[in-house]
Amino acid sequence: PGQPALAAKKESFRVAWSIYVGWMPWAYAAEKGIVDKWAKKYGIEIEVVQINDYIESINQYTAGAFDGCVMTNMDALSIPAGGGLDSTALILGDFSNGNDGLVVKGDLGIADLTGKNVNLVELSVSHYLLARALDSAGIAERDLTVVNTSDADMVAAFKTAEVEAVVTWNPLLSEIAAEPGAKVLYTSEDIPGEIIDMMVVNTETLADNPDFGKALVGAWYETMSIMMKDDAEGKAARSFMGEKSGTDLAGYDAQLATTKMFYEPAEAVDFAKSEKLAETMDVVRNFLFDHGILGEGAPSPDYVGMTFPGGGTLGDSGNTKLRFDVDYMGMAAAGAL
Amino acid sequence: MGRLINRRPGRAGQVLLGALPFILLAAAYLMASDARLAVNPNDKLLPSVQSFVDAINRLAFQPDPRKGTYILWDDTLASLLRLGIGLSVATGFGLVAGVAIGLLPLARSAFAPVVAVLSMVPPLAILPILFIVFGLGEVAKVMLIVIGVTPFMVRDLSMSVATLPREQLVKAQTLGASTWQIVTRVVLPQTLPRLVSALRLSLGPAWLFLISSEAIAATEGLGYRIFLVRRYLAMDVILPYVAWITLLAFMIDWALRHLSDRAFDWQPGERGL
Amino acid sequence: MGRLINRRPGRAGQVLLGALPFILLAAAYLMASDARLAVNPNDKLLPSVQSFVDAINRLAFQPDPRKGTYILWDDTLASLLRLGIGLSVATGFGLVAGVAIGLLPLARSAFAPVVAVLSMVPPLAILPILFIVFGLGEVAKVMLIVIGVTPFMVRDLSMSVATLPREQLVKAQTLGASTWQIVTRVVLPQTLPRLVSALRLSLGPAWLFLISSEAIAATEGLGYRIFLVRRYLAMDVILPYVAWITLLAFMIDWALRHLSDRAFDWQPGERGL
Amino acid sequence: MSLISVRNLSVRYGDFTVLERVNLEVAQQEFCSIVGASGCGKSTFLRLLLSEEQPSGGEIRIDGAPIAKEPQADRGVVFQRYSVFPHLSVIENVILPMELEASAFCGRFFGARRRRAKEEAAHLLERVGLSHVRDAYPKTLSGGMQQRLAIAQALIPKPKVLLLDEPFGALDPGTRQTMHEIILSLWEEEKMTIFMVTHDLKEGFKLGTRLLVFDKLRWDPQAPEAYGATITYDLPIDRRDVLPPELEAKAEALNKEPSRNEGPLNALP
Amino acid sequence: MSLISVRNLSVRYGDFTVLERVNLEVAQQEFCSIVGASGCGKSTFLRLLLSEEQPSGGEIRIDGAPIAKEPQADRGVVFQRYSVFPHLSVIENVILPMELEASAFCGRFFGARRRRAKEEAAHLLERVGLSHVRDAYPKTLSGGMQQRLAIAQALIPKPKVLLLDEPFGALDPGTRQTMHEIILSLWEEEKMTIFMVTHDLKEGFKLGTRLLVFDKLRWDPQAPEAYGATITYDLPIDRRDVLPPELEAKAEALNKEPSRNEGPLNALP
Ligand SMILES: Nc1ncnc2c1ncn2[C@@H]1O[C@H](COP(=O)(O)OP(=O)(O)OP(=O)(O)O)[C@@H](O)[C@H]1O
Ligand SMILES: Nc1ncnc2c1ncn2[C@@H]1O[C@H](COP(=O)(O)OP(=O)(O)OP(=O)(O)O)[C@@H](O)[C@H]1O
Ligand SMILES: [Mg+2]
Ligand SMILES: [Mg+2]
Repeated sequence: PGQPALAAKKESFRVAWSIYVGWMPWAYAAEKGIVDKWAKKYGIEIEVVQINDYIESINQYTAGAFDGCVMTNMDALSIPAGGGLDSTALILGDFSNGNDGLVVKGDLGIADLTGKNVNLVELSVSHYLLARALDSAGIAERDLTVVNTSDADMVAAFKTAEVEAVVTWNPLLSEIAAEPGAKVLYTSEDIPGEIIDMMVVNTETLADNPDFGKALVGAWYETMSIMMKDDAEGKAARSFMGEKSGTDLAGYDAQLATTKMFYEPAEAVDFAKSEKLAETMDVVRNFLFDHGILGEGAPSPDYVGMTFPGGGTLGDSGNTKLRFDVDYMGMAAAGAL
Repeated sequence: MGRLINRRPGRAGQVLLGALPFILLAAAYLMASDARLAVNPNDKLLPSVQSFVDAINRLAFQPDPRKGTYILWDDTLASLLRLGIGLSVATGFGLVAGVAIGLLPLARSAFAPVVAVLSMVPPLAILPILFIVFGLGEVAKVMLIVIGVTPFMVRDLSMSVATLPREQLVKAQTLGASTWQIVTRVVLPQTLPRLVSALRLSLGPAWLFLISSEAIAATEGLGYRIFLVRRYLAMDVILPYVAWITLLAFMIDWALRHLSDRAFDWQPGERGL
Repeated sequence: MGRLINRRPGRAGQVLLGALPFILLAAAYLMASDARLAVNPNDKLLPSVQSFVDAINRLAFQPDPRKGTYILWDDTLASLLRLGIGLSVATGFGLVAGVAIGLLPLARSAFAPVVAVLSMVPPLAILPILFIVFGLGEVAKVMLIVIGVTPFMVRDLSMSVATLPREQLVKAQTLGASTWQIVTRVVLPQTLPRLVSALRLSLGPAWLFLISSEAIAATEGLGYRIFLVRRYLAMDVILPYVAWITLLAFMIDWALRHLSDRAFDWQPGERGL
Repeated sequence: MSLISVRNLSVRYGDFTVLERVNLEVAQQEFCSIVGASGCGKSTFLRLLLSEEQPSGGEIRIDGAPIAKEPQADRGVVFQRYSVFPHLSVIENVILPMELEASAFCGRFFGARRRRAKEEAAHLLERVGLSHVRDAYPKTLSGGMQQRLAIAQALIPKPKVLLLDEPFGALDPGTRQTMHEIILSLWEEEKMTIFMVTHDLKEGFKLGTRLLVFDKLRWDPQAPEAYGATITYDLPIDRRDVLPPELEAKAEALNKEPSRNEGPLNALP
Repeated sequence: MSLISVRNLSVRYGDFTVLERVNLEVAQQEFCSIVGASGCGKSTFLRLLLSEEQPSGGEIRIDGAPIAKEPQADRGVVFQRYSVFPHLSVIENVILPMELEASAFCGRFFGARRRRAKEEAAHLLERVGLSHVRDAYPKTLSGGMQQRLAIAQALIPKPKVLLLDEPFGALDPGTRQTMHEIILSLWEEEKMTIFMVTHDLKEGFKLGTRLLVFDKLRWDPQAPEAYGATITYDLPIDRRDVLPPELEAKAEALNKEPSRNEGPLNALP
């Protein structure tokens, strides 16, 4: 640690994950030896590290302490890619299908939020979701006040009298939605496929060490095949993941219900190849640019370049920093790992 | 007896008086909890005593089904280890630097300004850098405690060293003491009681830093558990954990105070604080 | 001059020695930053001096395009206000409770245990309860500072009151002083210097709690900005903010120290710490 | 009737007996000089008279009633170690007792009242020779100056009983002479009862109306801590300036009496 | 040749002149008794001889060389205020100088060596009458006992020059007698040069070979701080136990000399 991961042939790799419904399989894969098994198969070592603070894990990855890290498509664009680290979205694990939502107290509509406070983690996917919700109702963000509120305190914050509306994600969302008088106004179900949970790796490292990518993808889809099953093994896996994230099987299954998992690699490949992905990323980058998150040096949303599996690109192709890649998932789909 | 400053409670009165605030606090909690539960029986914010008992029983006396170990004790062990190492390092460093800065004009000129400045840097704001420098493992957690606590120790000890009567230093020199001997035989022994006080005053902040660091990168520890269940607002776990942390810290504090009263019985003045 | 304890640097030497650690720190930063930027010119972790200058210029001297105000000064004002109120309340309360506990055996019996216990409660772990009691607004932020800092103040001051020579209290009584008069004329004035020291030692923790509270729910403030831009690792903003916080805290510390040296010139002993 | 009566008083610290079987009757306006070997318990005895400490046994009565359980303004004190308030300047130290008496709530004078008090105090400072340092803080005073300040401060409330623990030990003969005169004139004016510990027998004889000698009656070389000191001589001294011949002889004897602690005069290590 | 020579020494604190134009030559093994009014600068003079403070003007030479800039083991001291180490027991205070000398690194004896040192120290404690409290901490000692301990401690390193600031003020005559004998025998054995501040003229005459009187030569009642004290009398005293008649008269005169500070004896406020 301490030095950026220099691209070269390596034997051992570190990836970071944090607690979230779509990333809990990494806990299972790491603890049950699935990752080790696949790493051994390719003659490498992979250390899977749990970081509780999501942003800190991305920061550490961006600073070079890890070769890979889980994050959303939006954060992948803003932090590592915006920070000049060429990154590849290796695995598209799922997209949020109701896992993020806007909740209000009482009988309000989106348009009624005008002039009110909305508590959310600023510059996060919640903020993005709010922006999309406001678009749908035709009002602008400047018509209301966004209060930056730490995710850990969101549930408690909603219980105080002065908070009227929050945007947050699961499991906080279901806790808040269960409050008496809470009303869910808008969720990621309304913008399917726009909030994507991915495993992002260092592009150079991946290019120099394809085995690293293969091992990760192999381990991931083996885990998927276990957890998707409804038999004892699948339940055991899911209850493991539930407990690891502080709840139980039922709680975890409830969270999975609002998550569109790509259990089969082919699903993920199809999703990545669709036109929709580039459209989504275009909306995302404009959102980021509007909020100054692409870096103050960014003269336009085109500043950071992206590539898509179909050969499509967005932004400055001389500064391509985020690559959506389906080669490895494709190998998994083809059973070639 | 007239004046308030001379009125001392008896042994029993002392215990009673000391217990009173705790009883009042407990009563206030129970009333608030009852009131909330009456409105919403599922309220998680101020759980009933029964929920606490259940949670404690589950965490402390039932083996974790996955690992077969007892969660509370695992967490406690992990946290205490980090705390112990962090505080030892901070204390050792604080003692050395505090004595140097308090006693030696050269060291004071060189380091007092930088310590005064560094003590004002909020460590939580530069976490990314700290994690890059110290990694994300145990070292980082211990270092966060060290970085958080040491500046206070250094400043407190150097201030207390500087208040040693000059006569003593002069006297020691006339008895032929070198600087090193003055440090070891005159200054250090008289600084130890203040060191213990500083350590006691640092306990609170040290736990704070421990919890913060465990909330960022850990897979066990008291702070980790609180962080983990906080997203479900599981106050039935959080509050016993907080109480347990408080109890642990208080016991350490109590032990240090008694150690100090015993070991440094040359000290004049009142005891028991 | 023989012994190290007697060797004093001259005026110039003092400044030079004091500046040395800062120069070394700055050099270490520049080297590390250069090394990282050589590998990745876009690296955000340790930005170049130029990025700092840009960021400071943008935040302090250019109006924010969205609000039309100057971000840095808005944040500073908001934070200093919270800090000032929080520290005032904590200091006032700490003084009253510290003197009572240190001087009156009854108050000591009743409150020393509860203060010792409460000082060990990690405030950040019971935030949900604090929200319910104090809401999410300015009060909560100020209260977090108060809750975080007061126990230390109370304990430190009560310990220092307890070390006042008994002779003085006896003497005051023979001069006819009541408890109230002893407090106002003998104990309080002699405790003030320690109060200032305690306040100085609390500055670091107070900023920490301020930053934490601004991370919970805020729309402006230095801590808010740091946590906000942490979302995209904008160290070019974070580091100047941290430096600015440090500078502010250091200036407050410096002012307090000089105030104390001037106002309490009856104190024997060395100055300048 | 006697003002102060001490009955069978004893003080022990753990196994260490400091005083035992002390009995004493003192009338108003007596001036008791107390002498005795270093460490025999003279200061301890004064602390008891002050109610700073409680006796392990026996009792003290003032005016027939048991002594108040805490120090009061009726009994003033000058401690063996300088005991002025470090945070008050010389003149503030002196006006403090006036302020405490007159102003129950603030304990402080302002404006004209403060000026008047300061003028009053200035007289006293003049007499004890501290006018030129009236605004200095105690830390800059010499040992003897601090002691004089402590005496002036203790005299202000005009206590009924005044306890002096080696008050003049740190003063040069000239200053001491002055202080003697101040104490004596106040003693006569205010009809104070004074206990004064001194190591200067001549001073004791000169000022006192009565001489109390503290010493151990019993002494066990194997266990020096087993027995405490008591009052072994209690001599009335009626005329003060010149000693009667028989007392002169006594004084000589006391002066020569070998200290209990004296060991063989072997060479030093 | 003189061991110590003081030339045109002066000390000022701000506008306040404490000492001025002090000149003195002292040979080896002289025993200088220093007397003077309270607050005239005697302790300050000793602090200069100790290098604890630097003079505002003039210089001090020892053995022809300028005085070391910091306190050294060649000059021992007993301060006016008790200055023993509070964290060491009585016997530990006494063996400390031995430990410091013999063990440069640890500054501490262990095992047999420590026992031997304690035995040596026990002799001295016996002589100063502190054997029965050898393991007590200073906070439990009476004023006089602490002072005796400080003297014993200062004697251990057998310094070339010994500075005593009212060392016997807090002792009763018997104990004082013993201490005189100890000091004198050591003085003769070790050929020490001693400066002793005292307020007891008789003591000064008895112990000293030379008497130094500090006083102000000039005095401005409007500005008492303008002029400092200096050495106004410098009398050789060759025989010590009995005063020659002419000195006896001088002593009387000094004793009677009115204090500078004496004001009119008006009634107290
Ligand atoms: N730090 C200081 N600042 C100002 N004045 C000081 C300081 N230290 C000492 N003095 C003054 O110097 C003078 C001499 O003090 P010193 O202690 O030498 O007197 P002394 O002769 O030893 O008196 P005593 O016999 O009472 O002990 C005093 O008037 C005192 O007020
Ligand atoms: N807290 C204590 N614990 C144990 N022993 C104590 C304590 N306080 C005093 N003593 C002992 O009590 C004895 C009497 O002390 P005190 O101060 O009364 O003596 P003194 O007669 O005033 O002596 P001096 O003339 O030297 O001032 C001493 O031997 C001392 O060691
Ligand atoms: Mg005494
Ligand atoms: Mg003096």
